[in-house]
Amino acid sequence: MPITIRYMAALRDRMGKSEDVMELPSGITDSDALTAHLQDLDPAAHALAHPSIRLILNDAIAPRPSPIRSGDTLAFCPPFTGG
Amino acid sequence: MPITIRYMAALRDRMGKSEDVMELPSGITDSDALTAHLQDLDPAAHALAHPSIRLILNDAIAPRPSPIRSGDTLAFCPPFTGG
Amino acid sequence: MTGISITVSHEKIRAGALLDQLTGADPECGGVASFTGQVRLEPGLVALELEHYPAVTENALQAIAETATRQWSLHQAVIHHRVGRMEIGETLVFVAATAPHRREALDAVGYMIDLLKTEAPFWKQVHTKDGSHWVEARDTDREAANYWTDQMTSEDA
Amino acid sequence: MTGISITVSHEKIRAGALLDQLTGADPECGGVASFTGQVRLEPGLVALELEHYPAVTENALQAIAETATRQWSLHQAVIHHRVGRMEIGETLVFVAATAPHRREALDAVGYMIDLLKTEAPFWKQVHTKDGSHWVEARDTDREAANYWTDQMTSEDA
Repeated sequence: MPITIRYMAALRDRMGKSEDVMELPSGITDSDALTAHLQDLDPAAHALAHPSIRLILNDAIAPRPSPIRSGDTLAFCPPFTGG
Repeated sequence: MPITIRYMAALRDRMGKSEDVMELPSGITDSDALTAHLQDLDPAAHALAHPSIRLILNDAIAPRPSPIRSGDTLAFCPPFTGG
Repeated sequence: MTGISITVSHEKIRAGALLDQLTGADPECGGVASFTGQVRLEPGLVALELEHYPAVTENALQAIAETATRQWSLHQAVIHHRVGRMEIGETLVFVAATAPHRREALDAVGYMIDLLKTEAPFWKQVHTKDGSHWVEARDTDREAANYWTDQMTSEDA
Repeated sequence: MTGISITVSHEKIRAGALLDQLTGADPECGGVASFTGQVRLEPGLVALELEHYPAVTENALQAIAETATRQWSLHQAVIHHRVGRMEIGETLVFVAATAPHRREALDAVGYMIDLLKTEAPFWKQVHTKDGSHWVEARDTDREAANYWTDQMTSEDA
């Protein structure tokens, strides 16, 4: 099963895409490891590692790092600016 | 010229009237002296001397004691309870 | 664009309509805060009756709104107070403030409602089936008003 | 009678109508507080565009309203947030609370508006004549949210 990675708001502009769908590489079991892997693929992904970035994992706000597995949807979120 | 004395809200019930119009007795120059004079006329007026009672003098909230003279309108007010 | 609107009236207060007059009216204002006070159900209560002191009450409300406007840089301040007889659930008072930022608008509304309870000449009478009595002033209301005046005094110092 | 109403929608927010749904509806509530946030004029701003994360945003707002309801014994809590594109002066968010007493209602509204700014997934984009940019989170908003959470933590301790 693939993992779906979403880039929200300013991170979507930074990454130049709203979503990646990929097979979860073996040995990657949490969001920090995935973030490092994404940086290997594309240097622009270093923005995902910024301490202000928050995670939404399968429709819930999740701490960093969070465990991930195949089938998950993980969204990288810039700080919220509603209201 | 007479002085007009108003009794507001609960003080109106206490005094059994809403207003007194009288000549200002000679020698009475402030609201404290007037309050003492009113107590001589009617013991119920001791309620006017309670520290919580506030004054409205000629359409403005006034400190206690306030100087008074003939022609004034002085209202004795229980604590305010609006809102 | 700044303004103060003070109304003391026997007419029913239409809180939503008053709020709508403030929203969207001023492009420099990010926030509109409001407080609507209504007659609460209490044991035996049939109606409330509010008495005021014409002109003096309006002037006192104006002074409260002016202080709030200065203190929190308001664009609009509204105090609308009903007098006369009103039933449970009816609106007794509507207070609102518009300001560039939310904290100023909310604090100004808190200040205005707290101050008008102790510093504007209104008197509240409770009518029950068995008779009527005047509402007594509450220590908590005086403390709420003192909170603001103490704070302003210490800021001035 | 308690309830929480959460709405995230592209539709225009009618603040006055929402307020009127809360006033007079509950005889045990003495007070209704509200905050209406609107798009403020800023240099070059043509429109704001709000993005959210469906379901997650609504759940976050629900959690904020539930915490406020517990903390301040609210009867009703309402958060109505608009998304999509909106022009200067249009209402972005409406927050309201009803409670037996005024201080609870006002504090709850302050809490809800402060928390939703940093704890609910919304992102704000500014459109100008010359292009668009994402609004950056402000330290003052984080501090405002922290004020409440620190206070609640110390009360729990």
